[in-house]
Order: sequence, then C-alpha cells, then structure tokens
Amino acid sequence: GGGSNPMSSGSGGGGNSSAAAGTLKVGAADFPESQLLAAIYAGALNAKGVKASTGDPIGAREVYLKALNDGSVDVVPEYAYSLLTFYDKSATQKDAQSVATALKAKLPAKLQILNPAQAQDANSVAVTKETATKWNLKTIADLAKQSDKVIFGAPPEFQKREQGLPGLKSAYNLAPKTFRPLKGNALVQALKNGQVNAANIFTTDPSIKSDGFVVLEDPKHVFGSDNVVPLITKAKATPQVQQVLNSVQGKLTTDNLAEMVKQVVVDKKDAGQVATTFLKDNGLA
Amino acid sequence: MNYALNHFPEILQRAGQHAWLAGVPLVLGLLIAVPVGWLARRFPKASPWLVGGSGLLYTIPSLALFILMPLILGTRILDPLNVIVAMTIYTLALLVRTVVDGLSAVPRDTVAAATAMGYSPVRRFLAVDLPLAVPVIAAGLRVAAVSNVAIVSVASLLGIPNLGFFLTDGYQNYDNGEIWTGIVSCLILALVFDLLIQLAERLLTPWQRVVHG
Amino acid sequence: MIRFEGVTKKYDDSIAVDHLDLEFPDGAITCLVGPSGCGKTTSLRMINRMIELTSGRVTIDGRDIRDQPAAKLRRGIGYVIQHAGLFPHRTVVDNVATVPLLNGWDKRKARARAHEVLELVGLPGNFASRYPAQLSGGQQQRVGVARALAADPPIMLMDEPFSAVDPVVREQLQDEFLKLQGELGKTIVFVTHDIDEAIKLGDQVAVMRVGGRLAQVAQPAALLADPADDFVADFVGRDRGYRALSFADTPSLPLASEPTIELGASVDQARAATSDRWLLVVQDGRPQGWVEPARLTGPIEADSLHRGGTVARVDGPLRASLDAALSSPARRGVLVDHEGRLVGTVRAHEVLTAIEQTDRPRSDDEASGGIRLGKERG
Amino acid sequence: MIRFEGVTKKYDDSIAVDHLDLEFPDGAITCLVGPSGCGKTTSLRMINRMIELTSGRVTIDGRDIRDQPAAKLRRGIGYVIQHAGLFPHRTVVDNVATVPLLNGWDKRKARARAHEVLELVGLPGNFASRYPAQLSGGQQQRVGVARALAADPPIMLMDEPFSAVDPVVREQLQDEFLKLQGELGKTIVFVTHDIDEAIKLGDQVAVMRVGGRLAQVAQPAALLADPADDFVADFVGRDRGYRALSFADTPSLPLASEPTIELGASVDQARAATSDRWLLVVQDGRPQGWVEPARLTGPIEADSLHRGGTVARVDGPLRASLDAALSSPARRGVLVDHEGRLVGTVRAHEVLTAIEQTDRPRSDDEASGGIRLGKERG
Amino acid sequence: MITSIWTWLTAPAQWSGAGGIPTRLWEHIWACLLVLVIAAAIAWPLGAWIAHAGRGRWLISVANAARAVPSLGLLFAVAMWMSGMFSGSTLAFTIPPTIVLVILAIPPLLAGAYAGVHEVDPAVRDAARGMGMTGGEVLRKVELPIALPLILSGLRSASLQVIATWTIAAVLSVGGLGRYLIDGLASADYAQMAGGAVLVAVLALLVDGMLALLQRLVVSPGLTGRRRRRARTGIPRATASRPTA
Ligand SMILES: Nc1ncnc2c1ncn2[C@@H]1O[C@H](COP(=O)(O)OP(=O)(O)OP(=O)(O)O)[C@@H](O)[C@H]1O
Ligand SMILES: Nc1ncnc2c1ncn2[C@@H]1O[C@H](COP(=O)(O)OP(=O)(O)OP(=O)(O)O)[C@@H](O)[C@H]1O
Ligand SMILES: [Mg+2]
Ligand SMILES: [Mg+2]
Repeated sequence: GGGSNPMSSGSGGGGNSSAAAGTLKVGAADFPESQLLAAIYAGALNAKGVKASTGDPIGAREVYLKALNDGSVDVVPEYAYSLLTFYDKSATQKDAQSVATALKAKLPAKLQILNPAQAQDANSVAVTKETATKWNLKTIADLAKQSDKVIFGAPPEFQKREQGLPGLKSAYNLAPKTFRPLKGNALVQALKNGQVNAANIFTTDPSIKSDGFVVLEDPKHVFGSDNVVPLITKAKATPQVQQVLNSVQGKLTTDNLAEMVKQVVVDKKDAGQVATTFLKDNGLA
Repeated sequence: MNYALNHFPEILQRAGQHAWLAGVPLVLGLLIAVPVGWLARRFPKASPWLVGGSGLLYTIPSLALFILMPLILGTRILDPLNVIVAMTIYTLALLVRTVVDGLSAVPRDTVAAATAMGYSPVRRFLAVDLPLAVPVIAAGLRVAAVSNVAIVSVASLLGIPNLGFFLTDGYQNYDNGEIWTGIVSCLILALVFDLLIQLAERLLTPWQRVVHG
Repeated sequence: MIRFEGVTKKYDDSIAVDHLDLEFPDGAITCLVGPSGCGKTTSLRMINRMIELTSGRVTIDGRDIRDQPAAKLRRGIGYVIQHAGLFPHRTVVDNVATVPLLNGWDKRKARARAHEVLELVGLPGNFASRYPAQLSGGQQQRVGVARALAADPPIMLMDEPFSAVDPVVREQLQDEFLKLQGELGKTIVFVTHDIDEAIKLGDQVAVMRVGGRLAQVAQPAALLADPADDFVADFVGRDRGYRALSFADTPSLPLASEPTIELGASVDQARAATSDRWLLVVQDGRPQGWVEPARLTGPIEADSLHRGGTVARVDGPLRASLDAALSSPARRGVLVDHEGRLVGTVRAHEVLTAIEQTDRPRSDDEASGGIRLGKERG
Repeated sequence: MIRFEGVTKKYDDSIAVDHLDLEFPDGAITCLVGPSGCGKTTSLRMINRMIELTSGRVTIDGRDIRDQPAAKLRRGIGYVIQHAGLFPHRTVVDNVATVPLLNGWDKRKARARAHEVLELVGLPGNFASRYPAQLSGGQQQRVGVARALAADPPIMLMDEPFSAVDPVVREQLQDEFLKLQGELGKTIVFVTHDIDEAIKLGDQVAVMRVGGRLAQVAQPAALLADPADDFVADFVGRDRGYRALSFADTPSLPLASEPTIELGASVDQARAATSDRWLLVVQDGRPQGWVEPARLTGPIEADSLHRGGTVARVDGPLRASLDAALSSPARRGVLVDHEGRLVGTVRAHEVLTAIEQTDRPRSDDEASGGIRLGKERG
Repeated sequence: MITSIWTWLTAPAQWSGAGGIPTRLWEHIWACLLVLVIAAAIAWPLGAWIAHAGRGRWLISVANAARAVPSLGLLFAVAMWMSGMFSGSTLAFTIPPTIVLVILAIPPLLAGAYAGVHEVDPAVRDAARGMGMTGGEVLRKVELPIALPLILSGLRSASLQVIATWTIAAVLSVGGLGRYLIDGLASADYAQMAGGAVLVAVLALLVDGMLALLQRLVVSPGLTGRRRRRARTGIPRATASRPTA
C-alpha cells in the first residue's frame, strides 16, 4: 500500500503487513482476555520506547500461529499448557515449570517464549448450578455418565484439540450428544439460557462468579495449568523487548487478571484503558 | 449511541480502512470492466462467455472467496490484498454486465453518425460510446458500491480491520451499542459512496439534467 | 460525380445490392427509392464505406473510394440519418462542430462555423447551447443537417432524414432543404421510401427493387409519365397523371376577371355584384371564399363563407390551377399572385387545354439523355 | 348507435373533451381526426369507460354506458390500439381467443373461433402458433384487429391502429379493413390523425380541434368540398378538389372505342391498326400499355411499351377516370370493366364535363341531414 | 493445496455422520429453502401489489436501501436480541438467522416482482383492460406471466444471497456448509475451509443453473430472446436486483 492507504497509518493496523518497519505487532486471539493482554504488552512496550501496536483479534490459536509464522504479527499472549499440547498431543507435564521447559523444546525454531506469569487461566467444563444439582455433578466423569443428554457448547476449535473433545473422550469417555460451536459471551448466554447444558469456559471468566456456574473437577488433568506466557518471533525478541515483557509477566496474577477481564466483559470498560490503569498501578508505565 | 461517542476516532479510522477495502476494488473493477465490456460488444460471439462468466463469479459466497484468496494469490492470511482482490472480483461480476448494458443502450444511430463523421474506432469509443454509457454504468456502480460496503464487513471474521470489527467484537462482548455502531457506520459509508457516485455522474452527464429538468 | 460500377454487396445468406451501375451527378439530388429491404441504405453506406462492398467499384470524381483510409473519406462526406443520430451528450453547437474539430480546426473556429451553419438551417442562435433532448423532432433534424454541412463537404448522404417527423413538419423541412440546396449545390444522395418525397426532391430518382437491383433511373417527371415496368408503375402509384402536372412547365392560362365583393358587405351589395350563383369574397384583394348571394340572410361574415375552393399561384404548377378549378363551387379556379392577391379565375377546361398544349416528357429521350440540373421547384 | 350528449372530460388542470355532442351511426365507420392532443383518444376511451367522463352522457342504443359494470361493457366492445398491445407471452391464436375465453367459451371453441378470425384478417394458419415478437408490425396489427373481432362485438373502437406501420403496409391494411367492414358491418369508431386515412375509411368524419371541441362532422366528400372554417380547410389540406372526385357519383362517360393491337404483333400490323400517333396494346382484351407504331423497330414486346397511363374502372370514381386521361400519352384515358377488360377510352375534357354535371355536395344540406351508410369504396 | 482440498473432499469420514457433507448440505438446502419460501410469500404479493396499484412505492426504496445493511451485523444484532427468547430450545440458534435471511431475501424478491409487473407495456395492460378483464384477471393473466422473467431473476439473486449468507450464519452455531468454513477457520484447517468454500460455490452454481433452467421452462417463449425476429433494443437489465453477501 502507498502513502494514501489509510490502513498503514494509525495504531489499529497492527495486523497489517504494511505497518511501519520497526513497529512490534502484538496479535491477539479472539477472546477478551487475549485482547486485554495484548493491550497490556503493547502499552508496556510503548511506555519504554519500543514502538508496538495491537490489531484486530485474529482468531483461534491455529490461526494466529499462522499469522505469527508469516510475519503478520510478532508477538501474541499465549497459555503455556495449551500451547504445549498444541505441539505435543501426548504431553504429560503438568506443573508450570516443567511445562515451560517442555514447551521450549517443542517450539518451532523461529519462535520463543518469555517468562511464564504467575497468572493462570485454564480451560474448564462448566455447568449451571441447576444442572449440577439435577445430575449430581462434581467431576467431568460424572457428566460423562449423562453423555447422551449433554449439549456441549465450546469454541469450534474445541472439537479437534487435545484440550478439547478428543481429550475429554479419551480421559472420561465424555461424548456429548450434541456439540454447539459457540464462543465468547454467546456461549455464556447459551449456558445461562439452557440452550447448552455444559460449556468450555475459562477459569478467569467473570460469569463463573456472576452467574454461579459450577466448574467441574478435572482429576485426569485434561486441562493443564495454563500460565500466561508471551510467544514471540526470535527475530523480534531484542533484549529490551524481552526485558519489558518479562517485567510485565512478573506483575500478572490470576486475581488481577480475572479482575481486569471482569472490568472489560461485565463493566464494558475499554481494554486499552484497563491495560493503561494496570500498567500505571504497577509502575510499568 | 454512547459507544459511538466514546469510540469516535476509532470509528473514523475503521471507516477509512473500510472505505479503502470497498473503494479500491470499485475503481479497479471499473477499470477492468470497461475494456472487457468493450470486448464483449466488439466480439458478440464472445459476449455471453464474458458476461455470463464474470456473472458466475458472483455466485461464490464472500467468506469462501476471502478464504480461498491466500491460496490462489499466495498472500499472507491477514493481507488486505486478499480482500481487495476478492472485492474486485465481485465488482467485476456486477460491472461487466452493466458496462455491456450501458454500451448497448447507446443509440445505434448515434454510433452510426459518429462513425460516418470519420471517428476512428478507439476515439469514437472514448468520445461517444463511453460518455453515453455513463448513466447506466453509474447505476451499476452504485449497486456494486453498496454491496461492496456490506460484504467487506465479512472480512472482519478473518481479522482484517474494518468497520466489521464492531460487529464481531460487539457480538463477542454482547454489546448492542457496538453492533449498531458497526451497522449504522456501514450504512452511512454506503450512503457516502452512493452520493459520491451520483455526484460524479451528475458532473459527467450535464445533458441528463437538462432533459429531466 | 459519384459512380457505381457493378457494385454488389453480399451477406452470408442474401444479396443486398446486385450489380448496381449508377451515376450521381455533381450538384444534383439523386433520390434512391424502393420498398423496404431493397438495398437503399446499403447502397448509400457503401459510398462512405460504412459498409464495404463485395465486388464492383465506387468512384468519386474518378477516384476509387478505397484509395484513402475510411475515416478520412468520411470526413469529406456529410451523413444525415433518420433520427438525426445527434450526440445526446453534446450541445447543439458542439454537435455541429464535431467534424471541423475532427479535421483539426481549433475550437473557436469550429464553433464559429457551427453557428454559421445553424443559421443556415434556420435555427436561431439561442438553440446553440441546448442539448438535443431539448429540441423538437424537426429541430433535431435541422441540427443533423447542419452537422453534416459543417465541414462543407461536397457530398451529402441522407438516409430517410425526414421520415421520423410528422407530415406537416416534414413538408416544411423538405421545402427548406430544397431552398438550401439551391444555394449550396451539393451532390446529394437521398434515400427515402416515400415516392412523393423522391419526386418532390430529386433531380433524378433511382427506383430499386427487392434483391438490390435497379428498376429505373429517371427524372421525376419522366418517372411519372413513363414507368419502365409494372413494378415501377405500381410503386409510383395512383394519380400519376395528376401528380405529373406538378412538373409541367407553366403556360399562360387564359384568365377571366372575376366580380368580387368585400368581406362585410351587405346582402344587397352582394346581390348587385353578380348575376352568377356564386360570388367571390375578398379582403384587401385577397380571396377569402365564396358566397351564394341568393342565400345570404345578412352581411357577409367569415362564418358564412364557403371555403371549399383551393387557391393557386398564377405562376405555379398546373396541378394547383386544376385543383383550384375543380374544388371551386363556382367551377372557376381562383388564381393569385405571389402576394396572394386575386389575379383572375380559370375554368377546368381551360387548364386542361393548357395541359394538352404542354409537351409530354418522352421516356426514350430522357433515359438516354443527360440529367438536366437545377430542378424547377414548383 | 353510440351517442355523446354534452360529454366533457376534465383533468385537474385542463379540459380534454369539451361538451361533445356526436352520434356514431350503426354499421358505419366514424373517423375522429384532429391535431395531437385534441382529445380523440379521450373521447374514444370514454365509450368503453377506460376513462370515466366528467359530465354529460354516453349511450349505446339508448342505454347509458354506466348502467353495467365496466368489465362487462368492455367485453361487448372490440378495442384496437396503436401498437396492437398484444400479449407478448401468448401465441397469436391465444391472443385472439382471449375475449371468447373471458366470456366463458370452452378452450376448443375459442381457438376454433380464433383461427376463423385470423383467416378473416388474412393471416395464414401457420401464424397461429407464433408469438407476437415473431411478427412484423403489419401482422401484429392484423392480430390486434382479429383479437378485437373475436367475440364478434357489434362495436369496435380503434385508436390509430395503423399508424405504427409503414405507408405501403398501412394502405394494404386499410384496404383489407374496408373489405372486412363491408362484410361485417360493425359500428366503428376510428381515431386517426391522418386526414387522408379518415377520408378513405370514414363514412363520417368528425374533425376535432385542440381543447376537445368538435370543429365539423360530415361525410368525407362534404368535408373536402366545404370545410366549415379555416382550421378544417387547413387540416384537410391541398388537392381537395381533385381528392373530392373520389366521392362523386359516377355518371356515364361518353366512351370512344379505341383501336387496339395484341402484344407480340409485328410492326406492320401495328402501323396498319391506327392512323393516330399512339396505339393501345392489349392482351386477352386487357390493356397493357401504349406504343408509337412509327417508332417501332420490331414486334411489340412488353419491354417496349409505354406504361405511363393509369387505367380506370368504368364504374369507378371520376378521380380515376380523370387521372387515366391525364396520364395517358395518347391523351385518351383507358377505361376497363371489373375484370380489367378494355371498355373504351375517354378524353379529359369529357371527364371534366361529366364532373361539372354532377351535383356538388352542399354543406348546409349535409350537416343537417343523416349519414348515408355504406361508403362507396373507390 | 488443490490435492489437500481433494483429499478432504473425498475422505470417507466427510461423507457420513453429523458433520458429514450430506448432512451439512441438507441442512444448508433446507434452511435456504425455508427462508426463500417465507420471503417470497411476503415479497411477491407485496411487490406485485405495489406495481399494480401504484401505491407504496417508498417500500421499494426502503427495501433497496436495506441492501446496504451488512448481513453479518444484522445476524449478530438479531441473535443477541433474541438470545433470551427460546430458553432451553435449539430454536434459539435457528430462528434468528432465519429471520435475518428472510429480511435480506426480501429486497431482491420485492424488486423483481415490482419491476416485472411495473415494466409490463402499458399498451398491453390497456388492451387487457379494454377487452373487459377485471383487475384480478389483468394481474393473473397478463401482468404476472409477463413479469415472470424478472420475478425469477429476482429469485435467482435472492437464492444466491441466501446461500451465501447462510454460510456466514454459521457463526451463530447453525448447521450448513458454513460450518466447514467457520470451524475450519477456528482451527486453521485450510483444507476443510477451502473444501467447504468449494462446496458452497458449487451449490450456489447448481441452484443458479437450476433456476435458469426453470426460467427457460416456465417463461413464455414469446418473452425471451429465443423466439425473436429482431434483436431487442438494449434495455439495461435490472442491474438493481443483485445480492450483497
Ligand atoms: N448485416 C446484415 N446482415 C445480413 N443481411 C443484411 C444486413 N444488413 C442488411 N441486410 C439485408 O440487406 C437487404 C438490404 O438492406 P437495406 O438496409 O439496404 O434495405 P433498405 O432498402 O434500406 O430498407 P429500409 O427501407 O427498410 O431501410 C435487406 O434484405 C436486409 O435484410
Ligand atoms: N391522465 C391525464 N391527465 C391530465 N391530462 C391528460 C391526461 N390524459 C390526457 N390528458 C390531456 O388531454 C388532452 C387530450 O388527450 P388525448 O390523448 O385524448 O389526445 P389525442 O387527440 O388522442 O392526441 P394524440 O393524437 O396525440 O393521440 C391532451 O391535452 C392531454 O394532454
Ligand atoms: Mg434503410
Ligand atoms: Mg391519441
């Protein structure tokens, strides 16, 4: 695009290959927490003099990894265990440290991860309180007994992922009668309105608290502990970038992350503002 | 309403991106459709193939086309070029027929008179046929413009920035204000395109005003 | 002089023009007539190479038309078609200026010339900046003629130029066209399917038959008097004898003086004015109609006039004089001068006698002889 | 009989028809003529209530047209319009069968009737299954007439039915139409802006002027002979005297016998046959043309004939006889019987004398008197 | 890439089960059919009536303006608006996109019916009235048959649009071929996406072809170019009746 291309100007063009050279493009998956983290990373980098921009949410892991690969974006917020199982379906590591180590070994040569944060966000299977009571549910294994009545809501990619239906099937023999591809708030609404009776929801999702959903126990650890970790192309991982992002990682906790997500999703605050506030409060900007 | 007020700069910026994605193909499509239309008129035997063939392109659903584009072009998946090319294809699908219609609507007598006066074929096409086809072409262009604006928003499903972001993001956040911001912005943008084309048509066809006025 | 030598035009499945030999004399109007599809338009358009001939040769002043590029040839030939074919997107003056501009004139000169030609065809200056859609059919035709004339081409091709306008306007356009040609003396090829128009306008009329063959070429009077065969006779139509009177040289008719009465005169005045049943009413010396004094019940008013009689110019064709006599209730045809003033009356028998004294045109003389140019306009 | 009594049609801003009093006699053709916009169409369409009148009354056989539902009224009235208005999606036969079907006939009977009517209007059976777009303009008009005739309505309304076809075809359609009417004897209201058409077709001609007022209603001959005012006179046009001869009763003309010679005869035979300059050539008693024996160089062939002379029916109108005499190179007009056989010749002066002996129509007699039905077709 | 699409398309797994091509195809066709039937039931009588009666022409303008509404936005807006309405029922997923598609299908259908009836030669309508047809008869026997070509081309536009938009409706968790595109997109399975895209394009082409065939069969030959003596003068086709998704 030439100079008259409106997409090459402004900060919204992060996903755009024609963004000014030297600008670090922070990508995000298509759910609020990812976008929030991207905003925090970009904000911190900009505050420390590294030009960074965010773009529109790209999609699921399968998509943004491709974007990272072809240079459409340079860094994305990731979740350590999910990312590991993406590359290694048979991974058995569960604790944060060994996950990180295993991940480093499995990553493609072009990519690297920075420090995992303390903040965790895991996948989970949630049901409404009524369902839990009615079917007497505690664990995912209990739900598996009701397989022929389960209408399971989850993002489309859940059908194929190890941390998804395949994993649930092999670990608990959970084979829902119906699968409903849904994501974001639509999924929460569907669960609340009884259009699905079980759903794949992040543990940081504020609706768990506000709508009183019951997160079923996962004794077989289909869903690992997912520490937030930046995934970055090696070419862009200058020491300064690493240093800035690692310092952000140091401040991210499960609680403050959940609180920020609530502000965005429930209070409808702007992700950028929430990120700025966080950075200021933690002396990162 | 609140959403729109709070995000005004972002709306403007996305509207710019949207206009670019919808507008550039309009121009490209027109630039290609005119010679193709001329060919179709020039070689009547080829006409059904050119017109029918380009029309068939319209049957490919937009999402499908956006997805197939990187495979065909070898571009990166977030490359706006995908959208530009796909939208150009749609524009072409609409405009080839329109250009042919427009050229056919030029009175035969006028064309015969021009030839008899000693115009060379190319000069005649530019001085007589094309100007006279402007009203019909403009009508087709308006349809294409409005439809382009609507279709481009689908590209936001793939993460390509435009006004469609307000639709996908609004749905994700269950934010009615945001969705309607997106819809209304699209409508306004379509209206602006429409008005611009009408204005251009008026400027290019002074004789039409006189007839109706 | 345009000359067709064995010109043939074949289409895939048919012959449009078949071995046509024809000359179009300089400074004369040659009308091509014939039934629909007989190849008139095709013949015309072969002259400016809008249609390329299949075999034979067309020459202009001895030079084969294929010797120069088509576009160049065309700029030297004016072309007028049925619906004028004006450029709707250009003003009248720009329409007319087109060929001068194509010929490389500068814009100003071309426009000045356009204004000049527009005046020539009788369009006042304030039409110049209008668009064609703002003109009536007749005005559009005039612009069409003006446009063809603008570069002052020696040759004009006209394809049914007046057929899309209504009969009254058409007559008017024809008259103006003849006047204009009287001044300009172009070599004109005029296609029409209306034999009356051909006879009125043509110095020479070429009748074609379906299949693209020439049936007869002759001066209009000769055509009426002696059609070459049944096809031409049929095509020329009924009333040939009467219509041919349009071309008969005007002999001096024996005029009788006619008693008259002024409009507004009283019954008694009228009865005193004549012993005949019918009395001619005039105003300022101009005939108004007839009255029967015996039937008058009050002063002569416009309403009580009998207007059946037509009025003929004393120097006009015999056709008009005969009709004046035939249509008059008094059996006396009213003749007037060029200002419309009564000159005298004439009886049908006298007109007939005059007719019989004029020489009839003779086919064999005419067909072999040259064309007499400068049509006498009746 | 259709009768208009003070019929007025007002539009918001204008009066289309103004206090029209008019009668349309049974079995006759009444032509409505007048300049564009004078209210002809409006008048016509008030008869079948396509347009509702503002004030006044229209009766058919004494019954107010508003006494029955419009759709029912219309099924009893045939209606033919300018561009035929055929249904493009139906074949010719189905177009024609429409009204019978609307009237509840069964499909077979309706089609049989349609074929019958198509034949009547001169369309061969193989046209029946075509679609309108496959027909020429003239053929479409015929289908339009056939469609209106299909239910055999006593009344036919025709709005410029022939104006969209070219002059030659129009003449043909007019002739056929007159023949048809001769057989069917419908009550016909025929709108046209062509005065010649009105005069040719009408038993009665009503001339309207702009503003929707009646200018004159009269038989065609009377209209030519005595136009009511300048407007009508202008509208009726030139050559009124000559054209009026179409309507003059045919008196017996003094016929001279004419020496003749057969086609193919030798030069000597021809020279022996007459002492006159011109000799009439016949074949089976039918005149073929004239020759000049003195100029003959070989046997008489079709090619060498002079065909200038028109031929008139001995029982035909005086117009034709006069033209025959005027057009004949021998100055003797050739008269034939209904089979085209030579009856004798007549000189122009003799025709004139005959013309002068016939009574001229008189306006004041006619206007008050009734219409004489059954037009003599010339 | 072509080979991987082909592999995907021909894999036996794709041809059976709940996510198999036959099921998805059937879901897609059925949904589109339903939408078109509902939309036509609304748009056709309305369009014909507007043209016939010459009243309510603003509705046509409104419908035409509605083409500028981004279908994606409307899908989301209606889905959100109705999210609480069908508790515990799968109707919650099918009703909103159906409504939206009906709304989107109406403009081309309406425009087709309106233009078709409106463009009937006034002389023909006049002749029909003049021979004593009642208003209903004129509409049934003359206007509608003559309008058929434009009505059907409106239907073609609408069906293309519906087929294309139902694909996008997959974001609302409905079945149909769009699932392959949306699910494939989510898991970056390009073979699946491209395969789905090919299937949708083929379906659209087939339906368009079948409607073209239908048009040939039911439209009177007197109205088409096929039985014409002379070439029709260039009347610009109703370029306005085109889909926008
Ligand atoms: N492009 C063509 N292809 C085939 N036949 C043609 C073509 N153009 C003309 N013709 C045929 O050539 C013949 C002569 O056509 P032309 O247009 O010269 O007739 P015309 O005398 O001008 O008739 P009209 O009075 O109807 O204008 C016609 O039979 C016509 O059908
Ligand atoms: N619907 C209408 N509203 C207003 N004025 C009308 C309407 N229809 C006709 N008129 C006017 O009524 C007058 C008579 O129209 P009408 O159609 O009867 O004329 P006409 O004699 O048939 O003319 P033409 O020869 O052009 O067909 C015209 O001045 C016309 O403008
Ligand atoms: Mg022609
Ligand atoms: Mg009229």
